[in-house]
Amino acid sequence: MESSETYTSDEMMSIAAARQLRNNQICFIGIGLPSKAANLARRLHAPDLIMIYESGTIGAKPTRLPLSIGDGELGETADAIVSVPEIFNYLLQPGRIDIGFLGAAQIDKFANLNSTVIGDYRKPSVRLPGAGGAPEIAGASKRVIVMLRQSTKSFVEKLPFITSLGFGTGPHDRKKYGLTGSGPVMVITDLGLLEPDPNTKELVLTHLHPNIEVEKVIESTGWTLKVADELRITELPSKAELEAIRSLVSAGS
Amino acid sequence: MESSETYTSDEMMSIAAARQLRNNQICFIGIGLPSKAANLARRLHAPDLIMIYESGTIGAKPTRLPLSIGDGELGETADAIVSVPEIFNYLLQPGRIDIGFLGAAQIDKFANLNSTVIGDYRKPSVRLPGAGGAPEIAGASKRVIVMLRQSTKSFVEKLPFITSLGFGTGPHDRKKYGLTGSGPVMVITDLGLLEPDPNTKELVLTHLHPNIEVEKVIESTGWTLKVADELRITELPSKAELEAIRSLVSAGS
Amino acid sequence: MAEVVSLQDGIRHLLKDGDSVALEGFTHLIPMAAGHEIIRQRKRDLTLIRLTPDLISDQLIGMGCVSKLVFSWGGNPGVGSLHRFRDAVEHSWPQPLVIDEHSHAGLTNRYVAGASGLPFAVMRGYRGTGLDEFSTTVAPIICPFTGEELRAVAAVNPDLSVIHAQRADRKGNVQLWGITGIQKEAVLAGRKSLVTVEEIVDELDPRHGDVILPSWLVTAVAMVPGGSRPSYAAGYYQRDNDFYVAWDSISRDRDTFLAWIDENVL
Amino acid sequence: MAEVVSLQDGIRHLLKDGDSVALEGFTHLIPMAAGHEIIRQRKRDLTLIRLTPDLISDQLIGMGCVSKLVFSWGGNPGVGSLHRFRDAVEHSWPQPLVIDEHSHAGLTNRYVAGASGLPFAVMRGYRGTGLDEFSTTVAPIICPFTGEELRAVAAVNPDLSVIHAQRADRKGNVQLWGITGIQKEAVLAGRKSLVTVEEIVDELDPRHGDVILPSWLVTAVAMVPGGSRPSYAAGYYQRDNDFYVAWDSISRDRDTFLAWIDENVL
Repeated sequence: MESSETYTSDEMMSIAAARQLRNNQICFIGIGLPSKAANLARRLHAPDLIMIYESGTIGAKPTRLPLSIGDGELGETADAIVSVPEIFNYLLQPGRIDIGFLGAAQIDKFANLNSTVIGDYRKPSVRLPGAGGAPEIAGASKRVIVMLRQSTKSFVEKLPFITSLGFGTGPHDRKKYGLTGSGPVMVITDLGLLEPDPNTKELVLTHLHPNIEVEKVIESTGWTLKVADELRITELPSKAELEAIRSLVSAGS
Repeated sequence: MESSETYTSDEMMSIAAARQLRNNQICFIGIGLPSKAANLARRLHAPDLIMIYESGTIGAKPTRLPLSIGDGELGETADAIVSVPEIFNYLLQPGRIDIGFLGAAQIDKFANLNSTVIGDYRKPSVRLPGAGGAPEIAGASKRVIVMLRQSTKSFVEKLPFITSLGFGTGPHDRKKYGLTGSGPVMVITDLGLLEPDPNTKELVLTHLHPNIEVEKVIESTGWTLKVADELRITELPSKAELEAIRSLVSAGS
Repeated sequence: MAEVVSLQDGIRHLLKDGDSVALEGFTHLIPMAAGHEIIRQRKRDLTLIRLTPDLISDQLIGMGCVSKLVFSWGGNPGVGSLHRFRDAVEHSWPQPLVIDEHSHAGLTNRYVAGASGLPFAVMRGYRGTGLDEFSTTVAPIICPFTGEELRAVAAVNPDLSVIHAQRADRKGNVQLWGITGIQKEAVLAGRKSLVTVEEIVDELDPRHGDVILPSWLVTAVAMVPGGSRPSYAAGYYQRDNDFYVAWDSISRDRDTFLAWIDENVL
Repeated sequence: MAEVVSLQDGIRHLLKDGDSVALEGFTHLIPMAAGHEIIRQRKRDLTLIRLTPDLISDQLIGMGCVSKLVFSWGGNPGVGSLHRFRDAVEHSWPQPLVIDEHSHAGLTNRYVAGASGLPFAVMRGYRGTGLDEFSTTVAPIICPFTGEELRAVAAVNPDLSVIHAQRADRKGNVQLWGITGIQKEAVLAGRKSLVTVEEIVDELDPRHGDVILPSWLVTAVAMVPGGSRPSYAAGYYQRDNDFYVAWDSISRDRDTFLAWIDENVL
């Protein structure tokens, strides 16, 4: 199966992510890859996707891809702007968000996320930006979708720091820690899709993107990756999808 | 000393109360007598008195006396309207209010207030409206001024119910209960003014309104009223004060 | 997404006997018509939640719809007592009324906790008062950082929250402005919500000071012009202060009250 | 009542070495000019409090004004790392930087508690994360009604809170609109506050979605047109996204950074 057009692995990742979103869903959007995917979905099959950014905008309809989660166009096109306390306390915390859509620097096999440090917290080799809205998005959204590029540096056996809890050490930790949402349902990478095993909650490779070998995914994972018995192939990007993603102009450019 | 004009005891009370307010003070206004006195002060010596009503209006400048604390004109003339949570949590609770201005059905010698019930709480002979904003206004305002008509029914030895704490049982209770404001500084009645003794916090009659005998005040008090050594006479209502109070048109009329 | 319904259907489908129901509106935008519909549908055993139970609460209590009242100030603003409320508390007429009584700040924070998905909120207050003694939804709490004693108030999450607003669009987005009180928190604290509106329009053009409740936060919207009378709706009609004054004599006597309801509500 | 001052006098009189200072603005209305004035006045040993430390924080940290950072996301939005922040944390340049790190929700609630005159706020969060382990301003708290374990976050009350707004009137009433983030809470949590504004006008005509900070809640107002650049001020100028991108290379190298500050700030 060959695409009639060439595309990049990042385009494939964004398109695969956009496909997961449904019209009228309420999505809490992290900046970066999730924001791009959500805005792509809005241009394709989900024009009434309701995007919530942590800066306080509800239902923004930007024409360009925002560089920051507080860009002017988000405010100008929003159904409503509320304060940051309202976003977190009134909208996120009570479980009103359908999809929490997150990126991260690192992930482990239970879909816990690190965006804080590489190395020791008190003396890090790389200091990352930190948590932002992620911990509570991961905790309180009804479902969580994660996007990050797959490599042994990003898919690691043990996180140096848990910024946002996926499933902790297995199927019981979310309950133990009082998290109200059901946690990650999918991890979308540039190589394929991973989903938690319904019983163990360990991530399992369920889809390969077109032309990606399963060995490549296994090699790009810092733990012994489980692969689904029925490994499926992601549908190729359509002409419409590629046109839409290429017409997404960043506000910064 | 005779007034050139006649006036009612209620007018004297409102005028005496209005005189206690200073321009630019931030006043949290209870409905009824306090609202009338504050609006009178605005028309006299305190045009920039900042009135806060618990409905959420800040700096309202009504032309008529509001019937309710949420009258339309309060909203229309306010510097800002905020939500009720903001009024109580952001403005009152942190101690930003200079004067909490309260009425009540009953008061005791330590300026505790009852606006809840007459009789037993679980089987009251008279069910009053209840607390409203009063307990926290009494607790958190920098200073509290109370207005109520004086009689043995309203000035009682023991309250059936403490709705709002004045000084509890003496000088230490506000601290014990963690109240941040300094409590009542004056009780204004139709007969005179009472102020707490600086040491014991028991109310002492410090001013008689003109033509009121001290015996009348003592008889109208349900406990053995302390009288200041230097009992002073309230200044007579001026022509301007009487004109102003008579020009206050109620919104309900 | 909010469904646009008739008031009759909204109350019929969203409220059942025994439910807790918040009716909010602070002097302004009181959902009077919704209260009347509850009376007409003869709902029973309701827990009524309202900061300032006023005429509509008096009517619901007097008609025997309410077995429990959660409130913080039960009077006729600027006029005096609520006679039906008093009759219920003092003489159990037409039936006993259980009360859960708070200060405005306390009940406000109970809504805030409910809207925030928390089981309680923290505040300064209650200590040293009778309210602290009698309420089962207030409890001591100690600051883990300073050791200071404060008060926790239990979240309130009504089965149904009802408010009145100026407008909604056809998708069910709601817009209200003027004094908006505790209405946003009441709707967000409710397990379900019903918003009556003066009108349903194609587009909600911006109004200064407006509060927008996006359609996905509201269960149902019903168009009820004048649905707040004798309260008021800024931009639509004024408060009928005369009626508030008249209510004192209408409500003072049981028979006069029943006759008024019979003529004006049923 | 707020005093109208020059930016220079405002920073000089309201902020002293060793103070805690909040600079808030969520992408929009970031008080950049005030930050530059802090650099020019060579304030030292500050505790900088900011949800989203970005360019202005990078500059303050790189110039050695800050000994402690209280924050929840320290990056260049949409671009990448803050190199001066990283250099301070990773290599203690120009001096060690103590951090008190939170999630947005956590630091937001710390401001809410501070604005509310409470020693702490309650929230769901932190449990199971590294933030719970390392922060001394997060603690377990048990709901007295349900027994559920939640988290308390300590109030933050900056010695000075600085924000940028569109306008003030001559009495010092402040008006801001657009994305207003956590600014109201930051000002209310501050022991003192300084608001820089695009302009001072005779009358604040209503703007849709505006937040009004009455003069009596603000310590000082300073007129600083363009005071938010390269951030933006809705209604006045756009975000200079190119500069945010350019900052990555300006800030990556210590000498390039110092040269830029020398040329553009000092």
